[in-house]
Amino acid sequence: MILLAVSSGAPSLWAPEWLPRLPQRLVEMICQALGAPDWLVAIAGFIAAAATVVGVFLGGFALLSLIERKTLARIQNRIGPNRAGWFGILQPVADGIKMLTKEDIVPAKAEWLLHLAAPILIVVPSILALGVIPYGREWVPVRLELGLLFFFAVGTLTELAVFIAGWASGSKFPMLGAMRAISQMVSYELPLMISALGVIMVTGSLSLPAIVEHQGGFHLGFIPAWNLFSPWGLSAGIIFYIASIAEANRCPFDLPEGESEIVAGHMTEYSGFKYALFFMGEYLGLFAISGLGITLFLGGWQAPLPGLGFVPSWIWFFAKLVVVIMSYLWIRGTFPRVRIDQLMRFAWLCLLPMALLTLPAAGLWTILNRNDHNVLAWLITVPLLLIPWLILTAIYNRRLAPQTRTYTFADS
Amino acid sequence: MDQSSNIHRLPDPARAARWSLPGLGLFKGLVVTAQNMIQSYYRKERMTTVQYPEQRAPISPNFRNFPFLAYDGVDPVAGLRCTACSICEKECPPQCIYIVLDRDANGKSLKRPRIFDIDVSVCMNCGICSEVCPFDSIYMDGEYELSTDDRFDGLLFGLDRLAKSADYHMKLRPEQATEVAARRKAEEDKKLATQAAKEAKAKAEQAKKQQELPGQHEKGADV
Amino acid sequence: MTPLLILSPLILLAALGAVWLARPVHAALLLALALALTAVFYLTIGADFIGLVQFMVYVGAIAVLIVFSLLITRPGDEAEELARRPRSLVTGLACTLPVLAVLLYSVSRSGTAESGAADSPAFTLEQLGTALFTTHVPAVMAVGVLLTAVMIGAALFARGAHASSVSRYASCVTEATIKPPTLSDP
Amino acid sequence: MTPLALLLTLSSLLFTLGLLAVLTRRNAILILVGIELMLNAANINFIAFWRYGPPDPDLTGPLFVLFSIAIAAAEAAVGLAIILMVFRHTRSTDLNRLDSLHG
Repeated sequence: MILLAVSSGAPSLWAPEWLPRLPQRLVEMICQALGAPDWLVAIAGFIAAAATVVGVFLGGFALLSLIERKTLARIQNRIGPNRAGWFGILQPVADGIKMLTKEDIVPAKAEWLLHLAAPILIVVPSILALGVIPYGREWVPVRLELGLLFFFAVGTLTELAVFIAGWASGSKFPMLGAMRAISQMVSYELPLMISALGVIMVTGSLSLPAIVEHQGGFHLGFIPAWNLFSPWGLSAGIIFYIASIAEANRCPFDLPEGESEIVAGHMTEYSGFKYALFFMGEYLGLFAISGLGITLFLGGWQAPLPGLGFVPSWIWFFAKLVVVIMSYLWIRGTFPRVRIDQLMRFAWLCLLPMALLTLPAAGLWTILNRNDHNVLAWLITVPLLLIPWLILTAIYNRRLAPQTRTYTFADS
Repeated sequence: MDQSSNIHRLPDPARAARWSLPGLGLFKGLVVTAQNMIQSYYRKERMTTVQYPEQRAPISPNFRNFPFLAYDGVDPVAGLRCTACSICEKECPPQCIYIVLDRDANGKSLKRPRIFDIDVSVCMNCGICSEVCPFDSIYMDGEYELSTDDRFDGLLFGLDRLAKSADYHMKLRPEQATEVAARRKAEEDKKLATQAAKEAKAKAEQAKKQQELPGQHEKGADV
Repeated sequence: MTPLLILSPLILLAALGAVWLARPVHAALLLALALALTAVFYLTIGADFIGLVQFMVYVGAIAVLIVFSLLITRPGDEAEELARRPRSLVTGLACTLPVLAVLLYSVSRSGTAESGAADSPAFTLEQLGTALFTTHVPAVMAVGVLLTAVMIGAALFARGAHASSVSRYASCVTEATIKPPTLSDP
Repeated sequence: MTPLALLLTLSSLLFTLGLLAVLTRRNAILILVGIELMLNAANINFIAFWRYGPPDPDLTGPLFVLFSIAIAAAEAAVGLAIILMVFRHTRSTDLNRLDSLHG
């Protein structure tokens, strides 16, 4: 397979590519016109850039909360919210007003400081993580050399925040939910990170913009050179996708907040604005982890077909984001919640070994491709990943297959 | 041995799952939900919900809510079937029915209720009153929009709210109402027939007595 | 220097809380705070990679592990802990103050020997990786072996416990099993 | 006071606090907290000498911290696993109750 490096158009400087950075430029220009010192201009511009990202994703959060309800309703042959505004478009506003006007309850046995800190600690890492993702060719809020490491490092804070939420509420259901959440997050963080390691090995950098740029170009002129379209990348991408569902606490891995079992998990004792913060943190985390998945495996802002370079790159990113988020909704509408032992066994005995296998595959892929043994790379890595996967699924089908039902009285 | 044949057996899931293509079941589920989602936009019969205040789903004939009192004809007072016999009042488990018999000035029963109250905040929709009523008077209603902001008087239904015409019953639950109407008609006819027969008999006897003892006319007719 | 002056009292306060507070969960959370602040400090002086790794491992893994095992185990009696604190504090201080004195003495002697490298350049990831996999390969392999051994060891601990609890459960079940009543002919 | 001296003082104090925790706490998990504090103090020393000490082109300081963090993670995992095993036996994490030889 020959990598035909078809450049996806020269860096276009026309307006749409710069649109997301317009607020920053405007603020900087205004500050300069007012005669502010350079450091102030820089800070103001930075705040404007951060506000752009936060604004975009808060809008996305509001929209997603509506779209999720509409989509789930359609999947269940219902209509969904359609009363507030045209096609229910004002439903998020109504929800927000409802949330904000609710009484803020702190249980008598709660520790008020930690109880207050938990929702904030949930939201902050998600926003921090959103800051390092490259949304477009020109639109990278913070260019960090260690972007991926930063993403995972702040992501770990969520676990502690969930624990604080569960423990500080001073009640049983939050505690149980927090224990479930922590064990689930710790288990799924491992395959998540390890499947991302393969990308780092191939790219040779922890910088997210560099990872996206490395996925530019097309195989055979039309297959985009995304990491997903390689044996190790497909394997790692699937593992990353499953683990990211679990990290985002979404169905079918939404045990920490399983409504039918433990009320709302660690959020049980929260109400009003704090509950809304949890909700927001969860959705922002979903955006962040899908954005990272797109960056790592789906080529970030790269166009999916050659000749589409004239479309602003950030539109591609958000189109991919919409597709990934819709797939989450689809899965949520389809699958029932798994049991806790199934969840753990799946993480440690299936996802983790497969994630570890992607590392040698990615290494071999890099070495062989560097020496132009492209066909050999396919021939080696595909069986390397496929055979263990088939063995694992065979074992799983045997071990997890439902038992043949025996009837105590009827069969005797 | 024969018992096992009564059990409806599904295909053995263990054997089915053992060598299936990995992930095939998940894929099938995804296809089902995708079909649901797409078809819900163009196949109206899929949608089970209605836009409630504007549209209403037709209620089933078996739907039973709080009781009402049936009356014949057009006048809810004169046509009321209820005779204030108080059987329903006594049978009502939560004792939500309150009946006062109407009497004339002499204290003689008029065989109709002066007060018939049902406290629907107490009523539990069991339908026992309807089952025990010997006069085909009390039936379970189909009305469900009963919310009110007055939880005392607004939930205490008097005769004015309870009395509903037999036509309403026919509309609400045609099968039952037809049967009741037929039975009542038969009973009415029978009663009329008996009365006619009685009258004819009485007339005949009278004529006979008149022939025998012309002077005892008044006495014989009185019996 | 400024971040150091701001951060070091905070780190010390958090560490003091971790040592002092009677409620175990508070102590563990303050430990996490102290370690996170240390990570922030690493970030401010240019050791980005170390700071992020410190954050990820200490806050994301170790603090969570400690907190989680605090949840699983029964917390001790706080009142008892507080009651015996003066006595244990005297013993503890008697042992630690000499250590502190020695440390501070050696610091006062060595702290003056600074080579004035006020802005030593931050290392790149490539430098670190090269150093790690050329001169320090044996150490990397040793750590790898250690981590593997730890993983297997922890798994064995967990597995052993699981097996024993399962067998205990199974014995309970067999003791309590009710024999199905025999179907008698009518 | 130079940054190096300040950092060394900080790490000495942290080390002493960790030692104090190890000596005065009875809960085994909190003793582990003290050990983590001591390890962290040592790490601060390494970073301080790398940053403010003599030039260090081989990056020995950061590398040592990296290894130290890895070992701290391993130590915490094994330590907590042992503590949990002990807890399973004695229903307590109080180290003062671990003075009998029969489990």
